[in-house]
Amino acid sequence: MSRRPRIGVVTFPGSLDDRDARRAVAAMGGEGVPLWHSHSDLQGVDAVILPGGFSYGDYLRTGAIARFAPIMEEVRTFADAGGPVVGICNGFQILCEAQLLPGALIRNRQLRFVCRFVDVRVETSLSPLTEGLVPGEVLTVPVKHGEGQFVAGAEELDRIEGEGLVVFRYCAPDGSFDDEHNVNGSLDSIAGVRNEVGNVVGLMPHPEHAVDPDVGPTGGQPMLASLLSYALARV
Amino acid sequence: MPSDQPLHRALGLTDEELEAIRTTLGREPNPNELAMYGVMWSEHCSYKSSKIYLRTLPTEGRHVLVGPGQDAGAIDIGDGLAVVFKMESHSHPSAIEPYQGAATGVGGIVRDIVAMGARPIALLDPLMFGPLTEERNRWLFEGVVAGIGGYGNCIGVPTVGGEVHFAEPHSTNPVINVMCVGVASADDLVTAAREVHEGSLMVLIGAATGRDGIGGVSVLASRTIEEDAAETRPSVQIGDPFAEKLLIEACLELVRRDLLEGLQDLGGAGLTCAASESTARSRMGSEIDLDVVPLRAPDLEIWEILTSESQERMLAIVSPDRLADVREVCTKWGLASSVIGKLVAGGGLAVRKGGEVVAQVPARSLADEGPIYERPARQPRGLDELEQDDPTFSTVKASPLDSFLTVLASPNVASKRWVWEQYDFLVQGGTVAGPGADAAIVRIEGALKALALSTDGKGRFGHLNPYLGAAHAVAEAARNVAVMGATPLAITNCMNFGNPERPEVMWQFAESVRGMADACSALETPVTGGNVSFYNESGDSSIWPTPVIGMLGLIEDHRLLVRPGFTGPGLVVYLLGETFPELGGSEFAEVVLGKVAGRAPALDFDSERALHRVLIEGSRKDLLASAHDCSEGGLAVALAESAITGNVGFAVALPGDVPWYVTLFAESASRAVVSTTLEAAAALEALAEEHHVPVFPLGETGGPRMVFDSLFEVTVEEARAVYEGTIPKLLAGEGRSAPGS
Amino acid sequence: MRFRCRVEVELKPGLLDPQGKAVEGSLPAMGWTNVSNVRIGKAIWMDVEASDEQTAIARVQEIAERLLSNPVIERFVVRSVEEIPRLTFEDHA
Amino acid sequence: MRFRCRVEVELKPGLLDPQGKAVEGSLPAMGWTNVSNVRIGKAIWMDVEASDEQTAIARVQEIAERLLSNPVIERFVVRSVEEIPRLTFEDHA
Ligand SMILES: Nc1ncnc2c1ncn2[C@@H]1O[C@H](COP(=O)(O)OP(=O)(O)O)[C@@H](O)[C@H]1O
Ligand SMILES: [Mg+2]
Repeated sequence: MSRRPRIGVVTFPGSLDDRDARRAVAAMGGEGVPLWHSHSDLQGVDAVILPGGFSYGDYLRTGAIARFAPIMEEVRTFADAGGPVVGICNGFQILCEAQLLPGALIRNRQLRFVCRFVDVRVETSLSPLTEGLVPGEVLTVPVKHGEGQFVAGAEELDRIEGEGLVVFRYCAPDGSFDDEHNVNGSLDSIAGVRNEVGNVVGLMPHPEHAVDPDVGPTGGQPMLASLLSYALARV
Repeated sequence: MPSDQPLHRALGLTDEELEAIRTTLGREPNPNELAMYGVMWSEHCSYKSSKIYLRTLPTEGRHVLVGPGQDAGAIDIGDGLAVVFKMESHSHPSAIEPYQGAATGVGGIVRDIVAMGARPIALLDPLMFGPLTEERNRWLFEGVVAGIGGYGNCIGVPTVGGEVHFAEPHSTNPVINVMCVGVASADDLVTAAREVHEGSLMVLIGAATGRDGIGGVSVLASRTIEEDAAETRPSVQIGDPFAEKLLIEACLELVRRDLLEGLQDLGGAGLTCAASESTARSRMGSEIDLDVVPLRAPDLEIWEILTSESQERMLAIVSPDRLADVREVCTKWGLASSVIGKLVAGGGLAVRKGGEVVAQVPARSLADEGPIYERPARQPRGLDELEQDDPTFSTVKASPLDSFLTVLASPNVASKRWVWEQYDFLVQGGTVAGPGADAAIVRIEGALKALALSTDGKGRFGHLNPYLGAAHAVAEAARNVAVMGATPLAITNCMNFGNPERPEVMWQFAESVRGMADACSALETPVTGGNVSFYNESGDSSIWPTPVIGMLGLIEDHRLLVRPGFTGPGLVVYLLGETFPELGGSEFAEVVLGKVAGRAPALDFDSERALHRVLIEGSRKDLLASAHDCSEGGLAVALAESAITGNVGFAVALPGDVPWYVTLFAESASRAVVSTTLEAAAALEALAEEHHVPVFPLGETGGPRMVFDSLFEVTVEEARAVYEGTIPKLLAGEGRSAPGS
Repeated sequence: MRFRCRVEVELKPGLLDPQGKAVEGSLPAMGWTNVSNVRIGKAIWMDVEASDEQTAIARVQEIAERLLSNPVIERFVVRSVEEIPRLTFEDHA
Repeated sequence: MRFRCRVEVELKPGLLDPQGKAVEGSLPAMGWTNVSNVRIGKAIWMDVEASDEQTAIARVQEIAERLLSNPVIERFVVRSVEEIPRLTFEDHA
């Protein structure tokens, strides 16, 4: 019987979905370990989640201030050593600001916050959230953000697409892409990307809010299940 | 401050009030003291015009832990848990700066909940605007919604419900109410009953004090808009939701670690209010030193420090031996904490600056002993004629289909998705049913128990008959909770009215309180708190008298909840409750007949309660596939919404002996559209009969179309396009008035 | 003629600027001391077709007043690029 | 000495500015034509204690590079008020 993977969830000032992430990890059979932004200690966790929220109020730019938190040095070292790191929503924004992931997230095309259940299509199995999943699979998960429009310069975008770094795209229920389902106007409908090595992944949708059938769709279950087994496999 | 009138009048005090202050002090008040009385004795803070009426509300019940009189009411929901909830208005600031006005409204009510030691778990936002065909109304609407989202989303409290109404009187006077709900372990509640000690410290936590919002809420909300225009403008505040989030976490940690003797938010009337209320509540006196208050601008005047409404501040009462721990918690959350004073023997509030006493008054005279007025009240002229002009038997030229589509496309009826998609309604993970349902269902962490929450105001009915308007608001709020299977427990409220110095407004207020009191007694939902917002008028335009009710209900097992959408084909559809020829004040009368007139529908409390029993028992016995209450737009809209939400059509037969527009659009109370499986149908009918609730089989669900007898039919898709499209289209400029007009 | 114009909008003095405050608060931990009074406003650029600079500026003034700012909490200044050549990014000139 | 400095940050030219586009799109309906190319950036002001202006500007340059802008999508210019006296609100000077 393998041990329960320990998944660290960082709380920055202004993090909001940190408890939700720990609860979801626990519901999926892992142990959610609270980590504090100003500590330089990952407590030996098997994977790190940077959760959603409004770190530092999202003032200036989303994620801009949080990326300087002491714990981010540890996260960078952990990531460089191949440790799995997942950024959800604000966590994704922080990882982009820290340049652990390519691209950037700007205000939604419609200039409004949007909270909605959306469909995303899995684009690659090469990430901690999609290891057991088949590209083409469609999952229903919520988004809730005001600044989730993924952008990158033209060359950078070519590289991201060329190297297969796109992990999720917003899509119609049948898996096709169109403008209507591109919930925030992201380039190429990009909802999540990974780094070159494949151990760091960020996404705007919230898998942690899609594991409990009592409160809605469960598209987050396979993502978090993948994270737990990915984290254990490394140990 | 204008110098062409005596200082006390410039501060909003009457000559008689000045006289009362002189009597209390036994001397002439100094300018600082006058400023303190000015804000504390303002309508907004003292409730001087409303108090005698509010006393008549029923406030007791077996679940009530804390009734009116504290930061928020509290209800016992069992298992050692208390639910704390309250509603407040921020209409006046929002009318001049919609984003910040609404945002700081959220911040204020959240701090009221935190001050009770409870974690805020839900927000609801009842809103009222003028028609979206006008540019200024769109600006207000978009700004207010963005502001509520901007603040609520950033502090991680889900906005799970609310309502939006549009009516011409709100063009100059939008109404912005926000309700916050929190949960605490009953032992943690920070109430007036806590023991405080002489020598305990007053610790100011959070933001520095600046010149923003000097006399803001209290002054803005105690005058009409045109008086405000020039002079009081800069009193809008800027919200800092990030600071609020830190303040919430720090305060809750202080409460959890039992480090506090008292906790109070700083809202309207700022430090003066917080200091005088905490002091009065402690039945002691206090000394505070303004030199210690962190300032954002070094040159703040004494009276400015005392009345500034700078946001994101709390005042804690701390025993000296706990101070170090308190400071440590504040530092952990990056917050400043300053010991600005202490409790002393006696009952005085002494304020020092630069070593000198700059104000010294009895704390209770500020907090509890404000003036009380019994203002003249008189029924408005023309009200009887307005009631006589009943639209129920007018000739209707529009076809049934056109009438239906017109009502469905009315912004009052149409989907509010454009609004609630801008709110994070999922954070904290407890939202079992969010916006779009009759009531929001928010589960208690780790339990099957869930709260059911709804807000309702009935401005049109109130305009015709303020007694009934208030009573209907209570009944509808309770019904919204009951259709989902929850038991209504208690209410909070926000009373939105015009200028109380006008006898007509005072009469409307008195009638509304009477209606609310009767309905709350009959439905056994005591009033645990609320807020009065007067002066919602400008020129000759006053808002309709609109008490907004915030209902708290409880469902023991959230898995039993019943949702409004038809869950599939082959279900039997029923109407529970009786339809009367009542089109007065209906949506149909307004948008199809162009009339806001007539008699508001009658309300029979026994029928209402009986309906609730059927709905609640029906849910417990699992007899209901769906349930949705009939309100604006009547039966037709209730059926359409059930179909659109469930994405399945229906065919219904309608009684032939009543005009179609009465059957389809009357807004008779105490009704619901429910559906059930064939197998459960007989049991449901029996249950209804047992409780003497009329039950009419209407037809069944299925297919892509909504078939209204032989009157008309329309596809669910087409209806959805109308229902969902209305507000986005109005905002995109379709149906706009020409620029410059 | 086309004039590139610039509106700068900021919160009125005396009002709290939460963004500026948060940025300022984060600087010391990043090793930057001796910085204070951080305020964050908007810089809005636009091209205006008009017969002369004065007309262009008047138009922008109007837009700033009605659309880009709320006088209750904000104030603004309008400049055309001719007036402030060294301020701009190279290709703005 | 204290220097009031100003950083202007804007999106790199090739990137779409959703806010600027929305403002531009709303202008004609409000009666303003002949306005194009609206871009919305940030104007960030701060006071810096330093021995001379050059040092102050160098410090702000560093802050702008690391914190105030994201090089992936933005660019910036730094000026001290001495350089742009006419640009500012009166009391900034
Ligand atoms: N319409 C009302 N119905 C019942 N109680 C009310 C009403 N309006 C105000 N109250 C009660 O009066 C007290 C003072 O209200 P308020 O000044 O809004 O509270 P706070 O001082 O916390 O801002 C509160 O306990 C409130 O619940
Ligand atoms: Mg309070």
